[in-house]
Amino acid sequence: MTVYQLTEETAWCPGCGNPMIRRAVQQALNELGLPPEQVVMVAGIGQAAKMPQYIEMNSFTGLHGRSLPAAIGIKLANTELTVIAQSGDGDNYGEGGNHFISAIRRNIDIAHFVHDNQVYGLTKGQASPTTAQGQITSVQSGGVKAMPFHPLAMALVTGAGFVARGFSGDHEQLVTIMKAALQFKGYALVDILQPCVVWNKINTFQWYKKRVQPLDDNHDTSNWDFAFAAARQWGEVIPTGILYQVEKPTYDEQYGFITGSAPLAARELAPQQAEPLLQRFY
Amino acid sequence: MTVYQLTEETAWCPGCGNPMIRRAVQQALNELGLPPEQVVMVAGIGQAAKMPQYIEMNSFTGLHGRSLPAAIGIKLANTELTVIAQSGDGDNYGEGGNHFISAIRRNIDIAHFVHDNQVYGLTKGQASPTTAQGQITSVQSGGVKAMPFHPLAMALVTGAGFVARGFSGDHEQLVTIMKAALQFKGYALVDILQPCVVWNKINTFQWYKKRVQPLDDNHDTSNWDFAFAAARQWGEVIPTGILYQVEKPTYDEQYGFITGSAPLAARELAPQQAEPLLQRFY
Amino acid sequence: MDYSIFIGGAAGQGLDTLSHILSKILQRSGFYVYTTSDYLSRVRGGQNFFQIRFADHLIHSATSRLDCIYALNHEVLLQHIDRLQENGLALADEEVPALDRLTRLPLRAIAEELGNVRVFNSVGLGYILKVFGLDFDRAQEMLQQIFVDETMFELNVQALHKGAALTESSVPVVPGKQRKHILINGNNATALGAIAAGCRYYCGYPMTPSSSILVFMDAVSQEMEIVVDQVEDEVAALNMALGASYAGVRAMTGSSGGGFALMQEAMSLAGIIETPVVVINVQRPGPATGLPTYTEQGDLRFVLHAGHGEFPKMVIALRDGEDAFYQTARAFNIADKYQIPVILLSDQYLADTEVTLPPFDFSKISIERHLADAQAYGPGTYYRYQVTESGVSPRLIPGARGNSVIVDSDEHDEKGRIDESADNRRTQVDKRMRKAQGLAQEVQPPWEFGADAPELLLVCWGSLAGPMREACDQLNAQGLVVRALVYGDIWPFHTERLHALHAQAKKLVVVEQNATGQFEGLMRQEALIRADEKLLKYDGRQWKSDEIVAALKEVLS
Amino acid sequence: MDYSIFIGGAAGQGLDTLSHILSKILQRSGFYVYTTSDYLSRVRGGQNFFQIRFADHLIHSATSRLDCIYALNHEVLLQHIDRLQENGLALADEEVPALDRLTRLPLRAIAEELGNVRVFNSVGLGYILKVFGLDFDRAQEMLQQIFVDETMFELNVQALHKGAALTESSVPVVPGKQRKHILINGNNATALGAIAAGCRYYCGYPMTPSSSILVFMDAVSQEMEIVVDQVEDEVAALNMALGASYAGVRAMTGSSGGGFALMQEAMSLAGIIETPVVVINVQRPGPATGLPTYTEQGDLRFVLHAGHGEFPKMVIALRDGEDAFYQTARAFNIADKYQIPVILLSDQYLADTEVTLPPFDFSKISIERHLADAQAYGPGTYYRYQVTESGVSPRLIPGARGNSVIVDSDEHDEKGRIDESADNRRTQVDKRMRKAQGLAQEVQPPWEFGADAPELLLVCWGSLAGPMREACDQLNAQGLVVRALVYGDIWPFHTERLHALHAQAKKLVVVEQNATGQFEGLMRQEALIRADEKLLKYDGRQWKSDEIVAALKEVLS
Ligand SMILES: Cc1ncc(C[n+]2csc(CCOP(=O)(O)OP(=O)(O)O)c2C)c(N)n1
Ligand SMILES: Cc1ncc(C[n+]2csc(CCOP(=O)(O)OP(=O)(O)O)c2C)c(N)n1
Ligand code: SF4
Ligand code: SF4
Ligand SMILES: [Mg+2]
Ligand SMILES: [Mg+2]
Repeated sequence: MTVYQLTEETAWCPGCGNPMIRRAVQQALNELGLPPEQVVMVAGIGQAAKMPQYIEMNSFTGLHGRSLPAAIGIKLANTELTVIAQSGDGDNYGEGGNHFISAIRRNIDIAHFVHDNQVYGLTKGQASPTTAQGQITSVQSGGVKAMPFHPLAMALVTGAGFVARGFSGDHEQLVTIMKAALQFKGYALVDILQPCVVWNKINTFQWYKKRVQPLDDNHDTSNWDFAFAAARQWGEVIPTGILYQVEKPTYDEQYGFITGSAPLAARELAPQQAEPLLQRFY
Repeated sequence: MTVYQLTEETAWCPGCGNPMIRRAVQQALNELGLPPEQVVMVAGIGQAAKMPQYIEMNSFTGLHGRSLPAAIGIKLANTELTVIAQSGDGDNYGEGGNHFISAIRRNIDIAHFVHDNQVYGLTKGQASPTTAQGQITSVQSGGVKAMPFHPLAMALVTGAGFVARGFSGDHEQLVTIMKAALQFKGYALVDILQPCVVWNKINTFQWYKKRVQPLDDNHDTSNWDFAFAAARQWGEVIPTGILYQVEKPTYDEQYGFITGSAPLAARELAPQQAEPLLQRFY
Repeated sequence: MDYSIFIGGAAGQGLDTLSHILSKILQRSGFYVYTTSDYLSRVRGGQNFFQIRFADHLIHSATSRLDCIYALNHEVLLQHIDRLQENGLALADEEVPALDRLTRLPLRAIAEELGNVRVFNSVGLGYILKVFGLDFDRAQEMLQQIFVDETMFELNVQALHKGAALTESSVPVVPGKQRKHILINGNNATALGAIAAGCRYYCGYPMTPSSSILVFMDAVSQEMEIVVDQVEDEVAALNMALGASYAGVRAMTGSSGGGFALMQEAMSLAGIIETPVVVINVQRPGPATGLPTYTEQGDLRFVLHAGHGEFPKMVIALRDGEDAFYQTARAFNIADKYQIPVILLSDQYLADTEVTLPPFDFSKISIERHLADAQAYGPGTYYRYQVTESGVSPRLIPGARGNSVIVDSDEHDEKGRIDESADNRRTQVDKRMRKAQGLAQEVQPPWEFGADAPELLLVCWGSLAGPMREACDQLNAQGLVVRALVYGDIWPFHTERLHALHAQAKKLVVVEQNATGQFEGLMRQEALIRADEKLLKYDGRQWKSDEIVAALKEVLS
Repeated sequence: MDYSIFIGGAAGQGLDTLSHILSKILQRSGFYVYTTSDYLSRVRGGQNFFQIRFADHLIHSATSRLDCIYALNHEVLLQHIDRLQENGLALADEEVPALDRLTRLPLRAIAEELGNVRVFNSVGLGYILKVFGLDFDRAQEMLQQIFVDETMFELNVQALHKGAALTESSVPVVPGKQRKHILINGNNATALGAIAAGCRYYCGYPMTPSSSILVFMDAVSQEMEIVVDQVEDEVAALNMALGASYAGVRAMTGSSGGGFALMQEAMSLAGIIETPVVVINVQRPGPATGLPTYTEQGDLRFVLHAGHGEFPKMVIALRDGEDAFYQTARAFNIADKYQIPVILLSDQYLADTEVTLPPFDFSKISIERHLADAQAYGPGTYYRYQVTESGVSPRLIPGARGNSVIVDSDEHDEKGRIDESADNRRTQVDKRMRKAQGLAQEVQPPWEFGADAPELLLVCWGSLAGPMREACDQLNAQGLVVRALVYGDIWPFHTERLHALHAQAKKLVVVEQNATGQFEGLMRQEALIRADEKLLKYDGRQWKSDEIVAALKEVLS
């Protein structure tokens, strides 16, 4: 296996969930046999967002909170690319909240892998949108006052066609989910529970391990109500797996001209082709 | 009635729903007998956001999309104020989408009145997040490609304690809803269906009129599932009224020191009170 | 021959349609046309107006004096009647109260007689055409274009003739001879420039006065195979454009000041990931919401210093419709050549003013992508940020077998991997900054108009080009020895001609459309030259040529 | 007496705790302390270090030379051993490979013997304390403070003594005499200044190196009754602060360049609604993410021209911890007095460097709100934007019976209602801009150090104050005649002293922590003075005093 090579060194802590997620992405890409020149990974800023540093592949590491807009721009410019937006919970649900809603509404054909460690890792442990109410951090010394954000339920309500929950500690399932997300035509959200050993002492590996429970392999992934109930389940049992999977027209294909022949990025440019537009001004 | 006086002139078109909403706000405020010095209206930019121009009251007209942050700042600085954030669908669900999520999660004690004309009125009719998929506008000449945003369902999923849908054409109900929202302790969302006679030729007064159907006065407003179903109902019948109303701790009161004695804005400032903090550095 | 017709009233009274039809008739009748608009930020009501100047020679500005006023209400009439020339004609409906010099016409009455009050303006149009002895065939042609519905078309034609029947031709007009010009505003010219340059991706969030670029791009999206997208906010917009550009298409976004303000972080991103992009800021008066539908040159320094941190960029102010077309196309080449953001600075005046121009020559546009050849790189040998003498690294787009294209907003090494060492930092900063040297070679000198050995040097920039050019002509005609410099390329800053002319002239006056003289500050900074006088206008209304002349005379006296 | 101790290793090895304990021991032992840090943007691994300089006299900079190196791994040792003074001491665990001049100690072995490898660093600390003959009581006191757990505390004390037992006191140290100083970094000093000024609202989004302000404010939030809020993004942050300020509390927000970039539109809002607010930009090297944990003065012009459109603002660069305290407090008064945004410009170096300072004098802080008296206004007579000679309008906060407080981001009339007329526009722009005149009176001259009739004039700004001051002393000691100007108030720009000294000196050299000489450009713009030389450092590491001296000698030779 020489493609999607992993770097030996990373800046992640021993025990962190990120390396597990990295292994899963690598395996998913390889098992699907996606040629690396056709894949782009887009990230924001954060511990999760360092992922592209550590896999040999095309990548765009942009701004904190802005992985989705960049990913969308890339996809629209070249629909032949498989585009993965890969970043943290703070990145996607905090700073990038507006883009998250908008990406779902667009049903743009990208795979969205969110490393959800329920904390801002890189900046030293402040609350993220998914941190539990009441949890104490360096900036929430009195406990988090806001109610947590529910990414999966939100995505379902907003019309997402592919909604899944993974766990960095369940490698096999994660690979399966990722492969399905990558192959899904449309926006595919995978929220990945990931322990942060340094900053989140509540949602530890053990905490997740005790709660996660894979959904029955044969459950009906077209049942929205079931998926919604599973998405909202967050307690002694946290269901994982592909909650919902139903295709609908993607944003990109609605452009019509965008698919077919060459990708936009490869089409010939000739100024004089635009000359007839002048007619409108005579 | 000399308080909350309305200006005679407005820049709104004849037939627009905005003047109706203005009348409802005025009546609600008056019927509640809220002294105007205790009320602030906050708006963004748009046709809806011109509201504060046309009512005599304290107001903060800020930036497009940013009425909620300003409203939150105002409330936290002076919890004795009744704060109303009043703006358009583009303002709140488009440019301001991230603040919308965050305001709900905070359960900050403000009333949020969204004039939902399903279009960008002031900038001449482009699609808003609530414009129907496929609808044709000046910038979506091929029809809107994205799926619409569902503000009420979103609010419920994110934990909002007060969720209502009004219609500018049902004055009495609107006044009732607004009064309840103003009295509600916590974040209260009122999405107000409002025809735009110039730019939205689909969702006209008639279109709404035919569909809106007030919820039974006696329905159980603490039934989340019922509310959620009603929130998602959008077709031949569109239920209106207070869908859900359940109080929970507000963000502001969680600060503890914020309530009681004088509002923060009125507390005495004395530099030397901070001097003991120096101890930490000896 | 040189006339100005004023059409004023409230929003929603069909002023824009009337003005458009009249401008097109004049254009198609062979005149030079210059149509400015003045509208409030509202959909109905208020006092708006259009001013159509037409002549048998080149014109470059609106003027203060009016030859004809067509007023749809009393207020607008009162506000502008003072500007009417001695022999000028003021027209209004009978319902408008009588006023000295006002001709009241039965416009509404005729329209009602015809069975539809909405043809009101066509009655007025007929009257005006007749007074100026203009071509009714052109008028009919235009009405046909506008009113697709056959009965509405017929009704308007009738109204036209009824209006014409009310008067005689009384104003001497020479026949227009310029048959080949297009009539276009700055925003559409910019859009055409982008399309000609092969822009394949344009996104934005509606914001006056930039929105019409989005509208035009959308209208031709299918035909030209351009992805045009209204996005959730301006923060997204520039990040998206950068994504698209990284993936290989030419990408652009645009807004006005407030929206541009939201793009600052991504501007800085463009700088460090060295991804070309073109961004237009169509200025309106600030701060914040300000005057959304008026004009100003108030964002110059904001744009110049856009984005945190340090990185090379180029700023080009558009000067007129033609310039808008060619410079926009040029911007894409420069962005690609240096892998930098290029910012176009326009304003509401340029954006909305419709002017007759020689048709743009698309054959003059060349598309220079400056992309590296993927074949040249063996597996694993491509480095996105390779250190080169020019500072420009070879650019591949994703898709090259065996090589990853890695861009990163952190300080990175040649490969694109995070490297926080001091050595690497210096190396990469130096590499990026070296591009400024090449860029300096690209700079075009400012335009120059007027006398050769000037006593008075006038300096301005951007959309003041037209008014300044006319003012300069008028001043020279009045015996002063004046030369004008009009900056288009703002950054890098061109100093050579400024120094030379400054050395010659006795006085240097800067004319700007803002309150603080932002360009003058830049001149001090870059050329160590301080203006002797600054003429600053910041009421949202563009300097007219005659206003510049008058203001200059005042400061000179 | 003047020593520098270096503590280096990987993130997660407890460097920060060790450095903190040692710095506090030194402070409490009566020395002047100056502790700088150099860390990577990661939670574990990499090469980080702290450098603790201490002396029996005032010190203002880090130095290149080291007297003691305590290295937790081989790499960091190799990178820095060249900086060790001739008689200097290099320490490491036995596991680190042998090296010339390196003393290897059984740190880990002793810790393991004590039953807990984590007390490793206390062994090292004991050794260092002993070598420098420092006070063990102070050490025990600190350990007690850090290790609340009694057994852990005991274990660390044992480790301390075991470490001490390994050596003898060998470095001559005079007893410290300065018992009253606090040890504080720039961010905490800033936070204290804000709190002293009565700031009741601080919000922000975490961003290195500004986050520690948020952390400190949060820690004292309950005690001081300050609303401290981590918000959804930086766009929200400034809008929230403006809301809070409108409602009557003193409000502040802060970030670093990227987050500050997201506040541009709201900065402009502050300008037009004339609502006071204090914003701090703790700079780090850009563009975009850049070097998140390093230092730069790269945002000067970005900050100066922040916000679209034109409005008065003030920009103050913080120069050291004391300045951070007093200037932050002053910023609130100026913001309130002129109803403008005041921007504080700090940087990672100042933010993180811990220095002994005389305790801040809270009695020197006065709180001047400049609020109008609600009683003075009869019903309906209050106008938020009343036109005044100073340009400052009376400011009420909501709550005044009978009067509405109306602020609007559109151009408005005196009452706060939208008014798009040209007349009103001019009136309101003029009103706002007149505030610049008052503001100009507030400007404090730059600090000056050095010789009186200088041959060489050095100019710098912000956190270079300390290094520059020391460099200036050193240069004068070496026989040059040098004076330094250190700007704190950046805008409005103070020119008087600059002109005077420039006229005297033969040469003017600007020293900055960026690649383009941003301040030098401002000097050209505002004073028409061009520097003869620019010393620019942009590798993310702050100029040290000896580096400035060396670099200067090079350009002068
Ligand atoms: C505009 C902006 N604001 C703030 C930051 C600082 N920042 C970097 S990463 C981060 C949070 C990361 O949290 P998350 O996305 O959950 O990733 P994690 O580190 O937990 O994997 C923040 C606040 C930034 N880089 N840019
Ligand atoms: C940052 C920014 N972007 C864009 C705009 C332009 N703008 C003003 S109002 C508006 C849309 C208004 O739509 P909505 O909020 O639905 O209000 P409506 O006019 O329909 O009542 C837009 C896009 C702006 N003022 N600021
Ligand atoms: S800080 Fe947390 S998220 Fe970051 S690398 Fe360490 S364990 Fe992982
Ligand atoms: S444009 Fe639409 S929303 Fe605006 S005032 Fe007219 S009808 Fe109302
Ligand atoms: Mg996280
Ligand atoms: Mg709307």
